Amino acid sequence: MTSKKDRDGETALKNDDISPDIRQELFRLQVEIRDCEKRANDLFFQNMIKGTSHLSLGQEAIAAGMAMAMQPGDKSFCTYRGHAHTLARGVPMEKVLGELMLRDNGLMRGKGGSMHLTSVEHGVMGSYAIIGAHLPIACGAAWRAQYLGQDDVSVCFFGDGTTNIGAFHEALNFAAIWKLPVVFVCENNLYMEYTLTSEITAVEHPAADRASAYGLERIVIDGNDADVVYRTAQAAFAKARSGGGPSMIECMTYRHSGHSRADPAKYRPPGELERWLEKDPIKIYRTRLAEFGVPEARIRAIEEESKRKVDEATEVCKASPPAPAELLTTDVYADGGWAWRN
Amino acid sequence: MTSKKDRDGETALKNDDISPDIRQELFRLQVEIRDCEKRANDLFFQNMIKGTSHLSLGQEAIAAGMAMAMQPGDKSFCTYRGHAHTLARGVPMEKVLGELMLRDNGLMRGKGGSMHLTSVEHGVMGSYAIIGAHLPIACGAAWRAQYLGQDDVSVCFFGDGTTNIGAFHEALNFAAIWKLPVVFVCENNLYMEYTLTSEITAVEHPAADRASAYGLERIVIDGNDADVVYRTAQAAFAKARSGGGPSMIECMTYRHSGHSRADPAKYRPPGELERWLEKDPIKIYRTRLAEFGVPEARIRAIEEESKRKVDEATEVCKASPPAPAELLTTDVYADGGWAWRN
Amino acid sequence: MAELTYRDAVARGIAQEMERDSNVVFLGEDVARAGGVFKATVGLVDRFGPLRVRDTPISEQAILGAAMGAAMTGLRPIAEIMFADFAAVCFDYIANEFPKLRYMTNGQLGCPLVVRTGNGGGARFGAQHSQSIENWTMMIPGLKVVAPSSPVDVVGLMAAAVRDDNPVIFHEHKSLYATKSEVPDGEIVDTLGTAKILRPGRDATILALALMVPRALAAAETLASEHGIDCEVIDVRSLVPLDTQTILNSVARTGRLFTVEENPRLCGWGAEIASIVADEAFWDLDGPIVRITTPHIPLPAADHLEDLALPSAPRIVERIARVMNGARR
Amino acid sequence: MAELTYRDAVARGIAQEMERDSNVVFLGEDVARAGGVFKATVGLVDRFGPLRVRDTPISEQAILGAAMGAAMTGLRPIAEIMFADFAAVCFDYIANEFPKLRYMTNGQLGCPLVVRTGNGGGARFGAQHSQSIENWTMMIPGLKVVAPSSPVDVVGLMAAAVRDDNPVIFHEHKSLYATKSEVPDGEIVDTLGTAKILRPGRDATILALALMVPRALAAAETLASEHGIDCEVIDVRSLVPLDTQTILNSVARTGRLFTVEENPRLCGWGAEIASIVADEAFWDLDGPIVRITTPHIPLPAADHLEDLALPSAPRIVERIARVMNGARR
Ligand SMILES: Cc1ncc(C[n+]2csc(CCOP(=O)(O)OP(=O)(O)O)c2C)c(N)n1
Ligand SMILES: Cc1ncc(C[n+]2csc(CCOP(=O)(O)OP(=O)(O)O)c2C)c(N)n1
Ligand SMILES: [Mg+2]
Ligand SMILES: [Mg+2]
Repeated sequence: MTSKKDRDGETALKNDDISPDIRQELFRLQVEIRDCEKRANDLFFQNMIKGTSHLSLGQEAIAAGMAMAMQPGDKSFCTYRGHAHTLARGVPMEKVLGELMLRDNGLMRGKGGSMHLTSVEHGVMGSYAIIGAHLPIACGAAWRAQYLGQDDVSVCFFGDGTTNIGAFHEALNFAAIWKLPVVFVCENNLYMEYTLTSEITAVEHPAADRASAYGLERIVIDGNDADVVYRTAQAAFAKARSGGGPSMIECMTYRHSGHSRADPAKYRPPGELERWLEKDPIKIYRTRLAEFGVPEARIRAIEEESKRKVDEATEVCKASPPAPAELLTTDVYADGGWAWRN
Repeated sequence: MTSKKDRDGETALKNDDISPDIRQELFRLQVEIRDCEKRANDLFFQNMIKGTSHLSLGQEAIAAGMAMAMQPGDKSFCTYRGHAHTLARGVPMEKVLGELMLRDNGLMRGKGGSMHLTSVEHGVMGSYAIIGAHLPIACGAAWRAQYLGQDDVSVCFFGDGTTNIGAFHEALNFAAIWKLPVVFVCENNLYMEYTLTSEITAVEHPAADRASAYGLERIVIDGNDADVVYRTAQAAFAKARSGGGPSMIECMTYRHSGHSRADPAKYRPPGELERWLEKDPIKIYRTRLAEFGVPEARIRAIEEESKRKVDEATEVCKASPPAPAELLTTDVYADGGWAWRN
Repeated sequence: MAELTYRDAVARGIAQEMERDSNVVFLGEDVARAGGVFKATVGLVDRFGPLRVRDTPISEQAILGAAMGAAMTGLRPIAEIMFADFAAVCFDYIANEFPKLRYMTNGQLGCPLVVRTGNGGGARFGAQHSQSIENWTMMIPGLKVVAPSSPVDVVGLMAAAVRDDNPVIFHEHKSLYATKSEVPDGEIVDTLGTAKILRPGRDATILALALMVPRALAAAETLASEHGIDCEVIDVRSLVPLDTQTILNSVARTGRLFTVEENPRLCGWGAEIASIVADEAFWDLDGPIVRITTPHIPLPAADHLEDLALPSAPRIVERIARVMNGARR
Repeated sequence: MAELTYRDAVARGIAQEMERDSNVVFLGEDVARAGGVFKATVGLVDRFGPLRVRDTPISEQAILGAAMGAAMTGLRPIAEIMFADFAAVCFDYIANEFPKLRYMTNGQLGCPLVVRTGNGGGARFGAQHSQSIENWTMMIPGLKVVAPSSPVDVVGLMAAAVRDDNPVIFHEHKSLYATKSEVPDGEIVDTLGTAKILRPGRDATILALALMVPRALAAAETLASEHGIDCEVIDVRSLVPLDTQTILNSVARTGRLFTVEENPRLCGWGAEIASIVADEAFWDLDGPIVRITTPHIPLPAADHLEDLALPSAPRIVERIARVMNGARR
């Protein structure tokens, strides 16, 4: 077993900075996210999923690396492209797929839908569908931790296109001045919906090149290498937990599918997808495991277990009814109902 | 007559880069703004001005230097602290004071009030009272110039505190990507209303230290030296006119009075005002004129003429009635009326 | 005369106006190269070029602010706010800037622009992408507000909106984009502030808007055939200016008023109209004014729940039949 | 029992709750060291320290977003939006985030926070600093909305708002800050969703809110003494939840309804109530429902024009007298 050079070209790190167990977990998470997202994709085309849905195919290393570095109690704030981050925190697939299918067994029994996955028990504090809104919200959760002397970190995921909206700016400044234990994770997959972010952004790295505007360190990493993500996350979380304040991490990645269900992604230049498929995070990681001596049989077992889980979850969802009609008017207000009058 | 060193410590510039006529104009503008603002202050305490009002006492060099570098047709976008910029574009004092006094002779006949001074004929395209809103608006005016091939520049004035609101971020990025002929002028007077901007901002120079986030040059200048402002403005406007895109200029300055009429400014540390009074832009500029050989009698004449103008304008305003009641419902819609129904 | 979708009518209306006036420009997220996320602006950039049809960053405040600055100084911008719900992130322009500019400057400046929004529910997009926000805009003095229900109205009202010297909020309904009907050839210019009686009737007046119009019409047919209640159906079309004449005249004839509103109940457009009628046509009324609205809740994502939330033709029928029968007691 | 200004009542209400619960925190622009631009929060930072009472940058989205994140995870934040008009720059939180969180998450998360705003006109601040925005918030499902008119209500409703597990928008009226009245000593906790009959009357019901309450009361006295019209005046106090019982019961007794609204007319709170009454109490009504509102215009800065715009006691008297006399014909 030889020591490996990181993809980002940094000094070689010995294998033992990440334990074999963790490496296998990182692999398992990525594979499960991939399989679950692929299943979601299939279910669309079988018309079992209504509405919209935004997949993280190709971006699994970020979700896996970040979640693996989190501790129980840490809080994830996601976007509409949040299935991966939700699964990565340990939420059962059937709860996620059930919500995508808008069934009673879904995380929110179909009331929220694919853009709003939430599982408080797993630290997934909501998925937000208005661009930028959750950056200040994550600051607030971090402020609570700071105020109460709790040591959890709030982690906020968003895309490259999100860096041009006002709330981004307000949140970053806010986090910096209050030294909040929040980590901002920009998943730079090059595109907003259909437009290249580089065409409508004044700087090359839309997050990292703005870090200095908030007194933060400029961090750009290979978001397709789960080890790199994991190590960077660990450092940022440790800093946050020790009172060192916020970090912003820009992870370079690529989505293999279109923006959402409705998008065949025809706007991509020829060859772009192919180049990125070579950097497929799961391919990279599978090779890595093998290089570090994980037996092929073990790798296969993880892969097969994942497929089995997805199949099982799918069956559970298919068998689940839609939520009862009464749910329409529950939980508008804290008393459980929706009464706006007496 | 010796050559002078600029306050910002740059290489000495010979006197002839700014003509004596322009220098006297710069002085005249500053003095007139000062006198008019002081009169506004007096009129408050005589209860002749209702509502609020935000003075630029101490910040006159920015208004004068910028306006002097503008050409007819250039557009000014101001804030509630916009009297100085309005006067600097040549708007008669009585129109400004009349509006502050909410009389019929005011710029908007009292309908807008002190926070919304507008004189389209002088290129003053409005004063905006919601922090940050006018930065995108100025971008739009610049976009029109670019689209129609017109060569005017849009100049947008705002304060240090304004740099932390979302619209600032969106506007700067927008201006940069479209290479718009717009110049953003941050008047850094250290305070938002009553809070030091440095206490709630992640970087020392709230505008300039963020310029790089939009691919712009970092520019911080002495905002109390009209020559420095004028030179910097000329360069930025020339760049804008020649298709070079936007600039952001952070001008260091200080307001001698409180934030608004209601504010005695008790929150200032002792000695701060006194230190800045030594850097009073008008004091600096008066000395400069003398050093460059402008006779004391000429300086005096400017000063006296200014006082006379203010007195005259005040009398006109005092004699002006309030607007007729019919004005209440005019100009809501483009047909001149307010009908929302048939 | 050709069949056109509501979606294609948007592009046609915009194109008609861009053809006519080179000062008309169009901007928004993914509107140019991609033709809009609802594909309602396909082809415009090819026809008018990337300087007139511009893709923007995700910066709704900059989009509306830039539209305003351009409008103030001579252009006639059309700006897209992709989902109407996102009006909330740029609401300052809608509530505080566009509509107050002319008044505050005593008429020195105007703001002739159009903001198009993808409004309304039915697409299972959940609470943050499905709202009917007509009342967010109707409540603000200085705006004009329209919400067409058919392709021909889309073209004609778009033209009227672009030619209007005021800021006009143009609410397109997401769930109507795929609907089709005949649209005459040639230039079409409609008039803001005019409601349309789509079905005359004697017993009751039903007011509807956008997606609720076809549902109200369907309900009226059922009410006539199955309940013997003959309803007049009015497509309100324009909330500001509001065609109170057509509405009041109708109520004077029928004596009964129902509104069918997609918005959650409180302070919906129907409330305003109900209050006008309860004042000015009180003595014409033969019974209560009844509003049929989405319940006052956020919208659920699940299809069966969303269908329960928005007023449906059967719900309209059921409610009106019950009330009208009660009224005859 | 002591005389207290409405302004001081704000600080007292907040202090009462901060004293009780260390999870109550307070943030906003210039609220701590400076005590707020309306001086309504003077002394709080000295009493509770700069970690609980925090000055923020001019970042309204961050203020409300941070309040929400803190509320979701255990704190009970109070956030100030200095002038109500600025709600437009952070409207996403008010319209799309706070009120939908609980519903979208199927009850997993809640958002127990209070947003205080300096609402309303009368201070000659012009169109962007004088608006009455109650309806901007009333129209959004999932919010609670209150607008007190007196010092004692400020204290009691503030306490109720802080203790409520929902997002509550608390509209303080700028032109009431200097008003004074007796407030009992000791803890005061009021109930959201309750209107108050401030003056019983037989002939007509007048509904008012905030600054319009003292004007409606003054008008009622004149109507009684000079026109022999005996009006019941109800302070609505809470728009959501809405005390429809008190309102409907009153209309059942008087047979006539007037609303006095500071908001520009379209889609004001009075429209909603008018529509409820025109439906549910139609047979109780003896004549038209009449709304007295600010005309549907932006507000002018000039004092004499602003005074003409907002409903005044004489205008209320004039209108009600005219309508009631007409009704008796
Ligand atoms: C305020 C707002 N504007 C626009 C949208 C529509 N929208 C949804 S996703 C998206 C692109 C976001 O791009 P990016 O931040 O890069 O995230 P990605 O989808 O690539 O993960 C846009 C424009 C939105 N949801 N909210
Ligand atoms: C969106 C918004 N938030 C808050 C305010 C209230 N306000 C008016 S002026 C001001 C301070 C602005 O500070 P700065 O930008 O430094 O300008 P200065 O007044 O110092 O010229 C604030 C907070 C506002 N007008 N708009
Ligand atoms: Mg992206
Ligand atoms: Mg300042």
